[in-house]
Amino acid sequence: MKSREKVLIVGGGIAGLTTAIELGRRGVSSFIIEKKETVGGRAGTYACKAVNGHCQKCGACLVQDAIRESMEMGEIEISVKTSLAGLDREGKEIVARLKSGEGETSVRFSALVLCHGFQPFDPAGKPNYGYGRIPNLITGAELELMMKEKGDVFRPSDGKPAKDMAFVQCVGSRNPALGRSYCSQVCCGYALRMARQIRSARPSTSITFFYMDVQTFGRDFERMFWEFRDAIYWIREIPGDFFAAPGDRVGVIVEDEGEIKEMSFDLMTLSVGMGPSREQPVFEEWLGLRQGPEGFLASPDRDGIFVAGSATGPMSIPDTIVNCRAAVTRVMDYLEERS
Amino acid sequence: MPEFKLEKVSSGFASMVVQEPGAEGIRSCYACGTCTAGCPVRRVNAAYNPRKLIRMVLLGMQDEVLQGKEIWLCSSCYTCQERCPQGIRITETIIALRNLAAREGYAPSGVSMQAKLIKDQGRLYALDEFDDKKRKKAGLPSLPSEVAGATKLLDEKE
Amino acid sequence: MNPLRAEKTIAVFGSGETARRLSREFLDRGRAVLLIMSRDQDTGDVPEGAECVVGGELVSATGQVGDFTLVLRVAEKREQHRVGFIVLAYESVREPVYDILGEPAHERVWSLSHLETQLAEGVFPEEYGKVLFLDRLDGVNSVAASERLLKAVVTAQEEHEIACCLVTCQVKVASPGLEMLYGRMRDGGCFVARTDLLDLEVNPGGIRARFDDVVLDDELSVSGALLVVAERERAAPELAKIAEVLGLETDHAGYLQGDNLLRVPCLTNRRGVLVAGGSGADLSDWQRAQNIPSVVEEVNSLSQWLDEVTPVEQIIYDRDRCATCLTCFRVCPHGAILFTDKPNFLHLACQRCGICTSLCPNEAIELAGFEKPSFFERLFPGQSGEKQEWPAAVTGFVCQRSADLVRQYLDEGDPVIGAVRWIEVPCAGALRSQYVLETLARRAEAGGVLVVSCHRDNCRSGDGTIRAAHMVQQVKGLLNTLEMDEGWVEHIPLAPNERERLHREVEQFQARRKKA
Amino acid sequence: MKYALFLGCTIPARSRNYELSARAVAHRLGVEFVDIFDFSCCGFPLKSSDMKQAGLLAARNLALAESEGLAICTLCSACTSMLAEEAHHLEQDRGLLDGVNAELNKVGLAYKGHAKVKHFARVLLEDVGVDRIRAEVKVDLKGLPVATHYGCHYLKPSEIYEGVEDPEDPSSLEELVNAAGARSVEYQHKKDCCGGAVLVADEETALGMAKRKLDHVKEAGARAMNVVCPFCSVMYDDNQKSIESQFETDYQIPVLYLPQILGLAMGFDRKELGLNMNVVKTKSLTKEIIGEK
Repeated sequence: MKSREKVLIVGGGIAGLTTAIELGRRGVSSFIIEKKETVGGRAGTYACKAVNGHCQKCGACLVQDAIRESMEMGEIEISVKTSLAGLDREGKEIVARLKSGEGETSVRFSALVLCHGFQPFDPAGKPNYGYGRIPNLITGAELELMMKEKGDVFRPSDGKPAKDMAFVQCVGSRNPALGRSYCSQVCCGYALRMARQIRSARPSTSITFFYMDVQTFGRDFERMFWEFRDAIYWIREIPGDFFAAPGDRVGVIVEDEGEIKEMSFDLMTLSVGMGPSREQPVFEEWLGLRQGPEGFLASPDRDGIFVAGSATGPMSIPDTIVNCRAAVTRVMDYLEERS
Repeated sequence: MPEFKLEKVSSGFASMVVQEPGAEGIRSCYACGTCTAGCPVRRVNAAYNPRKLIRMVLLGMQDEVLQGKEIWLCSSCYTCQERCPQGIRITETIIALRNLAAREGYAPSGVSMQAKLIKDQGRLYALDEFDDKKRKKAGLPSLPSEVAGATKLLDEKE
Repeated sequence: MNPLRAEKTIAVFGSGETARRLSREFLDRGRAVLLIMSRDQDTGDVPEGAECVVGGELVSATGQVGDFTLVLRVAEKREQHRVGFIVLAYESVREPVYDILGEPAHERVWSLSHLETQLAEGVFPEEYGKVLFLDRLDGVNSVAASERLLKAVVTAQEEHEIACCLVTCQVKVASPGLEMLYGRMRDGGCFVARTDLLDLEVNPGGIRARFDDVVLDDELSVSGALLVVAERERAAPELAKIAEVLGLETDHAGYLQGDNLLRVPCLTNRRGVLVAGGSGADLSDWQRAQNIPSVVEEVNSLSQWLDEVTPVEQIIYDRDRCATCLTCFRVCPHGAILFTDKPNFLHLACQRCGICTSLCPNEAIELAGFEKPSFFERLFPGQSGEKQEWPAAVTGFVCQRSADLVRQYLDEGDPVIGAVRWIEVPCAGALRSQYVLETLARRAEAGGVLVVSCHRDNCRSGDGTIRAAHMVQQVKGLLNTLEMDEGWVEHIPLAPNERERLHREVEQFQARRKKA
Repeated sequence: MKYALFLGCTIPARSRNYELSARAVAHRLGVEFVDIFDFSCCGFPLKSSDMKQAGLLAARNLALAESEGLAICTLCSACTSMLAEEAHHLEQDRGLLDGVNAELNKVGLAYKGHAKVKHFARVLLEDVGVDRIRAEVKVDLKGLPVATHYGCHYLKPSEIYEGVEDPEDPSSLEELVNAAGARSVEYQHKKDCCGGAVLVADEETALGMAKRKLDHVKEAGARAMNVVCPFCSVMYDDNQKSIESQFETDYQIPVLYLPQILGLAMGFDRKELGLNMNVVKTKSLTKEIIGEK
């Protein structure tokens, strides 16, 4: 039954695409608006984490599958470089003012699913990290991009491979003082997978991991954990002071095995966590949405307004897919009730 | 090797410390180590470790904490308090522990001597005539050697 | 083909909370449900309106999505049921982590489940009010197990004023709300020690735990009245038998969802056979809350697809060449071949991977759209048969998941990728060594063959990648025996988002070929 | 711009050079200081033994300034944080305010809760402004490399200073030093503490902390240090000699108070800025800048 319903999906990342595909499989057409030039969102920029031809279950490639599937589906219309100028409800319909190159148009939809995703934590929010000031101190997202484009890890300062590198975990996560009382769930995942990939590409690279608790991630974490447990030097402390050490190295002072040590690394990655997207306050205002306990949006699931994916909280790519498919069940229930 | 009864752990001494203003939040410490990593005293003296101090309080190690010299090594520079992800007021907690220790007479001599001076003359350093002469010579206004109002206030409080 | 009379009933296996809630969700949406519960489970409240079979054991299942025939043995009697979908919703099984203690039986040592029931029924003995919680010390505790443990400690503290200490290796908080729960636990006075080595003394008076406390940098000993041991999740015992009967992949821990990333969220390697709750993985509360609706969603979408699809021949079968050797039946990753006296190809179940066509010894079967003549046609356009010198092109076989990458490069006119003649195959596992050898036979000096597949555990058709890798090894072996350079052919496992790596690998292959 | 000048205990007795240069520079820049002779110790050294009494002393000083209708301008960072912290607590906690007033009434004082406390450097930055200071510069410091030591209580705890400056990324003192024509030098561990408060308990640790910074300051090629707290001056200036002998190092880095640096640029002479009282000789440095005067 090809229904004449039409759902507005805000955000063309993995969440928006999955929601559109699932609605399409149920015969409901959807209109995705994406503010950037291409779809795929942040997850689309992540590198494949396979090691010697073995998938490490990170889910980054699922974005490409979703893009391909959405292109093949007639029910899905995608409009890039398009953003929202306004949203409100009229009777049973959602009225959206869309803004794109050609100007502003007002369009009616039967339902709205917000999939605007998350905002990675900007380490400038913690100046004692010295991000932006100290060379060769990058974020997890930047390391992902480097691995994707170059397939190897180099020091941004001089382009040389990093002999020794370190990861600092819980940057902007598990931090009630910053109003972020949650674990971003994905950082141990991406950091340890990349560490494993780097070690397999260049076994001589020594990798240190500053952490509090290693979080379980994805399927067969146990096997992965055993394999890289001995390949990594673990220090159960989050450093306080970062400084530029000689040779464009990143220095930290930490206590390790009861001793205070000044360590420095060719390259250091801040595993930044996930935070509410910058668009969230706007949607809260337009639609009177309220936040969940962790500061992300709670999906109202009524009056045709739904929120899905990492806009509702930190989650991995596979969990985002599961969350969106579950959300579509609620959207379909609403549409069927409504008609 | 310290030996604890579970019912003693984080009750007893910990509950007493949590009553002190500034020390309310110590239980939420999850030992991330940022305080110790950033502590300027820790870099010079291995005996001082704020993370360990808080843990000893939670474990109820009252004597080791109050009679130990560690709590007096803190330079109250607030670095740990500024950075604590759990928002624990660590510097104020150390000061609270010092108050508890001082009440039981464990404060180092220097600290109690300073307190006595202030209570007796309202100033840490007395300003005798020689000081006053130097101030006049430098064209600075002379100041009373004692501040009666302050010493009276503190006597009332005693 | 007459329009398909798809069966609407949904068979739900399992008797725990997941199976019941799932049945109710289907019934609320007007679907017929056949609930198959194992014997020893208390049937409790069977969702009203569901046909229920107690103590049914699945003996065989034939057919495909929309038309499965299940044979159940119920108390030595066999029952046959026709259903449209099969959902396996067994709860995972909890197993206390007694490794540290050796023998578990001791009245001062409880499993977490035992504590939960004692607290729930309010029969917790007062003098046990000082509990030491012991988590796994190998650091691989799951989020779900950690969630249950944190909840138990908070309940013990807040509702029963029990003094608690938790000894664990890694505290797992990677699920919504867990970090706050862990905070509440500490604020409630729970002392948390993190160690991977522990010495335990269990005596009538209580228990004593000794361990190195990293923060104190000293040995620490804590004694309490009771030791509660965390639990690890195990796949339900029934799953192994069911997996065998239904021909399902299982993952390293025995769950029914396989390690393949493409089985998100509730899929198995067979279309229409779904996994829910603890049968798929050890789910946290949050994941469980998403899981049930996503199973409902998958059944609804498949039902809609069945209503609208007109089945079409996927496999072209030549009865005369077939030696009924069952190879196709054995290798089909999707349970899409039913063997009676000959292979019957279930076209709704077939996911067009083509692996059966490549392994059929007599080439009796071909995949519609990839028949040999047209396949050869695309391989050697206008060349039907005679040998001819071939331009110095490298030939690249690429599976459909990564074909898009190639098309993008070709549209951009990329010289490196453009210098290769690409052939899209449904799955790299569908490539016969014969095609590769045929291409090599017509080689020119700088020619060569690339086989691009997915990564292992990332192929929609299960072991397509492994078969492709074997085939390439086989060809290399042949080249070796012919004292020819093995470098003629190379296998590249690649994910559909490794655009830059494809370019690097092809460039390196071409460089090697030029040197050789 | 009229402030009650709060000198505390160390400055009048041990750091008259800080007081002299501050009064001279303030006067030149139009900031009027009023001396309240009844001011007592701010209470900071009392915190370790009895927070309540320390707070009471601070409240008394706040009440005195409030009764004169004047905001307080402090020179010592420790006094600044003690007074500001007490004012902050009293503002937030009604019960605490009533308790304090109960004690103050016994000595005929009362505190309504509106006192304002500002460190002299803040007054220069916010009330006077960098442009006015630059206008007063008469002597070219020829980009003298100066390593600024912020110390701790000038910035922290940041909540009592309503986030006026981020303690992890401070720049205010360096702005003032640059305005005077000197060149602020970047050096490692700029935010480290001088160790002053540890002196009373463990001298070796305190000197060890000061030594670390002196090493980094020397490494960065600074020819003078800039401090805004007599505690820090005690560690870097008074104790520089003993650090050199105990750790076998050599610094000879003059340690100047901020108003001394500004004063030099404004043309004041050594005596007016009390540069003769600095422990580490400043003669050769000032000779280079203002000749023999």
